[in-house]
Amino acid sequence: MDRMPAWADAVLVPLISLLLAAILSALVILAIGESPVEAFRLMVEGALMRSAGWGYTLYYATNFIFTGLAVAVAFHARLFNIGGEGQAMLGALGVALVCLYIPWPHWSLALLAASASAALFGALWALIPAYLQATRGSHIVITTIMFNFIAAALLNYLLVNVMKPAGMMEPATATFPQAVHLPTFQDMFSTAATPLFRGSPANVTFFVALLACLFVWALIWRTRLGYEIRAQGHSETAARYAGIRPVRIVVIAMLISGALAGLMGINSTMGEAERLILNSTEGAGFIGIAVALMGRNHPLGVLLAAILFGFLYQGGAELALWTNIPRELIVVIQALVILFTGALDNMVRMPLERAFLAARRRRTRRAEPAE
Amino acid sequence: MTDTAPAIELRGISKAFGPVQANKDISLAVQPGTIHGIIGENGAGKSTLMSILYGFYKADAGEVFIRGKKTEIPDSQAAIAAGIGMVFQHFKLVPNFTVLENVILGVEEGGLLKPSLAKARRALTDLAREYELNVDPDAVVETLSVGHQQRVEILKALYRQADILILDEPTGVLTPAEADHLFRILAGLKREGKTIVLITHKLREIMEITDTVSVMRQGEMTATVPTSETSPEHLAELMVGRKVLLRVDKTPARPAQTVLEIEKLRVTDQHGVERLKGIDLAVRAGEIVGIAGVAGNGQSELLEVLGGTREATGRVRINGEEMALTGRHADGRTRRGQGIAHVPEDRQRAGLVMPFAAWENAVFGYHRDPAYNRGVLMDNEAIRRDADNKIDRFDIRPANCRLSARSFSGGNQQKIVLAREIDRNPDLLLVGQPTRGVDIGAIEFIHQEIVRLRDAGKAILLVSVELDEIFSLADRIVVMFDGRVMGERDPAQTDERELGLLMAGIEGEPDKPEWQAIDEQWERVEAEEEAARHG
Amino acid sequence: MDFLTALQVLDSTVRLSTPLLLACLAGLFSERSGIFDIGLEGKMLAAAFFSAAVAFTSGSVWMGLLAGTAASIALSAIHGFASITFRGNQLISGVAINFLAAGTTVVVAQSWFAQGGRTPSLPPEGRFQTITLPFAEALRDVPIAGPIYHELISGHSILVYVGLLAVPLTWWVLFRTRFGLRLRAVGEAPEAVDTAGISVVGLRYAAVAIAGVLCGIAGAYLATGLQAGFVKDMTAGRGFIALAALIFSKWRPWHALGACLLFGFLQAIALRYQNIDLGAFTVPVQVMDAAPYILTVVILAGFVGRAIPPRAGGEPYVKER
Amino acid sequence: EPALIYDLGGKFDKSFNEAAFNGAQRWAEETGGEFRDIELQSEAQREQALRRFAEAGLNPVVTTGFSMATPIANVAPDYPDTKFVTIDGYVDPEEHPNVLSILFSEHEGSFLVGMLAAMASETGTVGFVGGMDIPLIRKFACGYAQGVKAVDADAEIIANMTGTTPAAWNDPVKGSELAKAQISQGADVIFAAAGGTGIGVLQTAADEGIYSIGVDSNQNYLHPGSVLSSMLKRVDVAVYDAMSAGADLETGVQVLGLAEEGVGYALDEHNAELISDEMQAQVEEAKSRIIDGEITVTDYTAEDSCPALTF
Ligand SMILES: Nc1ncnc2c1ncn2[C@@H]1O[C@H](COP(=O)(O)OP(=O)(O)OP(=O)(O)O)[C@@H](O)[C@H]1O
Ligand SMILES: Nc1ncnc2c1ncn2[C@@H]1O[C@H](COP(=O)(O)OP(=O)(O)OP(=O)(O)O)[C@@H](O)[C@H]1O
Ligand SMILES: [Mg+2]
Ligand SMILES: [Mg+2]
Repeated sequence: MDRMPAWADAVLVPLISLLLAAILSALVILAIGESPVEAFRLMVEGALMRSAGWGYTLYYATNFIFTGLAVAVAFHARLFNIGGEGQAMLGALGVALVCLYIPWPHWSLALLAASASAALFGALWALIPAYLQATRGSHIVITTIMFNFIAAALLNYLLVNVMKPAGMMEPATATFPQAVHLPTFQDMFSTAATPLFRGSPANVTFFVALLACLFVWALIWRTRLGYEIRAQGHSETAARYAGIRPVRIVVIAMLISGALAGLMGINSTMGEAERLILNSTEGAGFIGIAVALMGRNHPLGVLLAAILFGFLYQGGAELALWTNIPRELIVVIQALVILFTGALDNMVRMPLERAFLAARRRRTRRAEPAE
Repeated sequence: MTDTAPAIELRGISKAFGPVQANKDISLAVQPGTIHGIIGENGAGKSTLMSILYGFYKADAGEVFIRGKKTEIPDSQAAIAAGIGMVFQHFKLVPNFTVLENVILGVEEGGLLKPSLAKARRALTDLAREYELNVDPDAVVETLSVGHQQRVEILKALYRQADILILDEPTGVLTPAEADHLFRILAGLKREGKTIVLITHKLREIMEITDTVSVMRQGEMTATVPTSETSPEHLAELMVGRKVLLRVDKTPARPAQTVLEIEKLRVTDQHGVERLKGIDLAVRAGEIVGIAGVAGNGQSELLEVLGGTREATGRVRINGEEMALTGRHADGRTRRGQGIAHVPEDRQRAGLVMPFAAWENAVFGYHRDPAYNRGVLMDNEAIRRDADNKIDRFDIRPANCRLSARSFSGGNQQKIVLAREIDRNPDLLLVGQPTRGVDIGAIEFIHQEIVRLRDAGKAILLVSVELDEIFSLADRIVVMFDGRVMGERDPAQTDERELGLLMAGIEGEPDKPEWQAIDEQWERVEAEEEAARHG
Repeated sequence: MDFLTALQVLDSTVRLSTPLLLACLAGLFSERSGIFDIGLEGKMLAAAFFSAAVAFTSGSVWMGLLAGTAASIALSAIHGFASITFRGNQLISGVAINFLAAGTTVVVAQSWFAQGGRTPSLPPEGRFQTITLPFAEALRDVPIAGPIYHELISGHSILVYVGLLAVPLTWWVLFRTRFGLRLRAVGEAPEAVDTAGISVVGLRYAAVAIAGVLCGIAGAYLATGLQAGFVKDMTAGRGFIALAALIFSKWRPWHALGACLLFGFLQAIALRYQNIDLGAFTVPVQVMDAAPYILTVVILAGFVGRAIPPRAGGEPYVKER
Repeated sequence: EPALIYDLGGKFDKSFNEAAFNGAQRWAEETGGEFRDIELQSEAQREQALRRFAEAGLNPVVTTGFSMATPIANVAPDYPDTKFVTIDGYVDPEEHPNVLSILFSEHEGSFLVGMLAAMASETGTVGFVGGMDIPLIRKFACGYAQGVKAVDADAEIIANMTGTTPAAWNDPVKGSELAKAQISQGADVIFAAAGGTGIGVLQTAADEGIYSIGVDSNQNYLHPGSVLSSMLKRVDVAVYDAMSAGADLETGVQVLGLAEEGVGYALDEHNAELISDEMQAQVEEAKSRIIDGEITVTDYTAEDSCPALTF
């Protein structure tokens, strides 16, 4: 019945799209007078050929997994959560409160508590937009945009006026106590003989992110709640018919979404900076939108897209280190990747589909006379 | 007549949608000044063929001749220019536009709207007089009854001076009287020399009005015969490829205790329009109560209230127990707990989640049942086993529960819903339009299942716009009009004409021509609605 | 707030609202035709850069406007290509366009002017100067009306008046012309448009192109009207606020004017009254900074209610699945 | 070969980072040497850039921005042979012997331009536009306010911040509106310490015919005749010196104030006509008194409060 085998749709289409994005990126690099070959070599070597490069790639990917999953879960309920940024900021705040003001005997306990707190804060920040959408019909896109700004203002206030240690220049909290230091990949995988992931920020949170992928997968495709979320997302009329209460689904889906975005805080704040800084989210909430859409809102897709973006971030850093290519070029490359794999995928898919259909026709025609 | 070229001649038309071959090498000639019927099962390719003629789809192969001249029809503009007008099965109207705006869309005079609107207003008055096609030119289309929406479609075609008019299943949404009225208009058009192609599932209509009839099956044109030389039974056989039972066999009902009692049920929609204006009704175990009425007269709202998707005031008791009509217990989940199963009118929007697989749809609404769950997780294995059972018992095709609901045909989609709801063995089954858009073969099966449930002592409330269906299933017929019960009839002691009038809100013999009386009723209702919206 | 202050705040409101308004109307055309557009921000940004760059190089602000508009239309074309021709996801396409503009403007600016992704400061002829309406000086001293005319109504750059005129024009085009009728139809029921023999694709491209023009003017206003040059990311999220205003206005031109003026007003107030001193306690600047956003949510939840987008919005028009 | 790491604002922010770049350029031109540099894009890159440059044998590694202090403290022990320089950040010299912390007394420089502002103002109201409400910006504002009050105890100071998101540093439109709002409240001199946003402030001041004061680099040339002066923060000199010293760089903590010519106010052909001899004399006098310790300018970040301004 299908026009094209599933593998082609899942593998061939994105690969060709990526290739197109790469070719166009190469042209742009050429246009500004640099060597694309050299640039790609630097990116790949810096991001994928060294363990430390992987350490960075996966660190960024961890952030994007959380925000990507957050957007994806909301999308399943047909809610466009642009508020990942603000929710992540609040999540980071939650992490900081737990890490700073409670003495923890061991990082594992702290991680549990910080995760809970990050999720809680993120979820609470999503709650008001969710509730207003569900009961008043206030468009979630507007409210979540607004809540991003409000979160930034709140964090700015708290860091400058409340949480900053006296006399410190930076609007940041004190460094968290050593006890809540999360094991990095270096701590976990290095041996004296073979140092791995040296200095890179990837840490145990990556596994939390993988768990989150698993959790979202199970939630969406294995639980009643996920079933209801998807039903509501596909058709509110149908959901109502089945006795699914839209208000409940909207609120719960957004709470989960916000919680996932909030969890990003454990990676950036507890895992990397080890203190709460003003700019802890750095737009990862928005990257999450691209990641979720490119990953087709499936956890596995989100994971892959997040790693792709992690690679672009880390590869971009390498470019910035060793060439004079401006850092914004990486943004251009990201844009091309999003454009080709996300929005122009049909440009690749349509001709492929036709090719497969034609091939099948030929096969059946050749088979017919034999019958 | 023999030396004039056919008004339409199609040669070797083929069309594939991806892997589905909708039209295979079809040739057809339609003589000018005739009414040509086309029949065929669902999915036979009728709509596709006509849409190609109208430039909506592009044929993969084949040629079109209009009045003997080879004509390229790359888009609808070309079809309109060639004098072809089409009333689609699913209306192509802009719902929030007025009638006038819909009529001028695409044939405006110049860049500004004002002159076009004025011209169309005048033309509409003339057309209305000429063809007895009254609609308020300033009414917003979505507020019109379906019958009137269809008039707008016909007016659109006439305004474009079509002399070849294609109507795709126009009577599915009309009362018998309205259908008669339509046919009178078509006859008039024919007298003027216009050519008409009529697609319908109703053999009676074919026999009544067409000059020639073509039969399609699985994308091919299997026969074209003069109507006078054929019979309904013969046509049915040509369509399905086997003999079909056109009537349901059923024994007299043996009603027992009252299952459902409705008192003074009222519903007001979000625009402030009262949709149910005090309904009293009872359904007993072991009987089928059929609600007849033109779409949009409150039947949908009645089903929605009972199914738990709409709030209401009044009293409803199920098995003697009071039913919550507002608040969080007025929902589908509670209703299911009370033994109510519901086959909704719109299977694609309500009854199924189209992107879900069949197995997921097979428990939709019952997905919280412990049988389908293990702890927090759903027991997908059990659900799939259950779905396979249902597919087996209801002969759902293709027999693959992993396909999405979307990839089943309309009839099979309906069977999925029915299987799910009937399988629960409910005390009360609510059924809306069970065979809408379903072909003859499947209708037979669906009707048998409903009767079987009745015979098992269950109460059944059936809503249908098909009078044939009401007649063949219902033990009691209740007619609804404008949110009220117009009356109750015994199917053995009434006829289509009487019901048709009741469905238009007319009791007893009207003092003017039927269609005129009906029109006045509709206009009154639409005006009231408009007032309520703005009041 | 005394009269003069009120005037000044309103004056500021007009300036802050204009780019929002132009972008919002751009979104209105696009979304009325059924194409969602979250790339307003990117289009404005690209227009801001190219208008400033060309105004600088050519010394003509009008050339700048033209170039900015062309850049914005080019991005619109990409959006159209992705979401109309290739039926891609309109949200992704919009996100991509925002990224593309953010990156490209700086990369191009850097290799063109080598001033770190900035254009040089524009000379006067490279900027839209404020214009004084007739009699503004003469009427200046008339009580109440005089200052209103002189301060508030007169003395903006021409693009402000273009923006304000765009509102009735948009209304007129949408509701009084053939094009508008078809445009509204294609956002509600593309199949009706198609069967009426009108090209759905053509209409949608036209709408997207108009959106490009309006975003172009918005961007040019930022860089050559309000400012004298381009600074990276200078749109600073205005495209998203415009999007919010569009939803707020429920896709209606006059309401869009109201929504944008409201957003502009809230910002102007927040800028003007940053340090409100309540005696013992000074309201922190962050509270005032967040106030426009908080108020927006309050107004939205309290008064605006459900916004129903054009029915066919966001979905590509697919005849044959 | 030395390395230079710019803060997130980017190499060409027309003020702070750009000054660092200029210093490095000058060094490169004068010595014919080469240096590597990187514009950071994210927080995590701070440590990364430090490590990568140190591993590549670049020495010294000069960084700008207070946010580099913590990363340097984390990284420095791993590369004892590399000298790290943090401009604006403070790293404990006891613990990290291979780090040089360079701190500027921005409050002193701001004090001087505050005096200029008060003297140039005819309305007795002056303005300040900051990028974001962070301690560093408060330090600027506080020094400025003290300078203003030193000249005119009754002067009014309107201090505004642009926003709370990173966009606040790149929103010239908002800068313009803030300037206009301040002008309408009577301000006729405005000091902008707001990165790209400041461009808008200076532009509007020029358009509206009032004075503005630039920051970090000498911005007088942007609008000759309108930019009253610029509060100089000689990051360029600091970078130049550090690069010149090379691997032999002396570590520890350097505080560059007026005495060290690390901060000051700009006087050049673009604003010569705006600064009368009398004004210059007064400022120079205050300068020497500050250097002598006769006047103490409160450093907001030391006290977390300001005698002349409330936040
Ligand atoms: N969108 C679609 N995608 C894939 N396959 C489809 C789609 N629509 C229809 N089909 C396939 O085309 C076939 C015919 O569909 P259609 O709804 O016309 O069937 P039908 O003949 O009306 O069947 P029924 O009598 O059960 O209503 C079905 O078998 C279905 O699997
Ligand atoms: N737009 C479409 N895309 C893909 N498949 C389609 C499309 N329209 C129709 N089909 C398929 O083409 C076949 C013929 O459909 P068509 O609508 O012409 O049937 P029909 O005879 O009009 O049926 P019905 O009586 O249900 O109206 C069906 O299998 C249907 O599923
Ligand atoms: Mg059909
Ligand atoms: Mg069908």
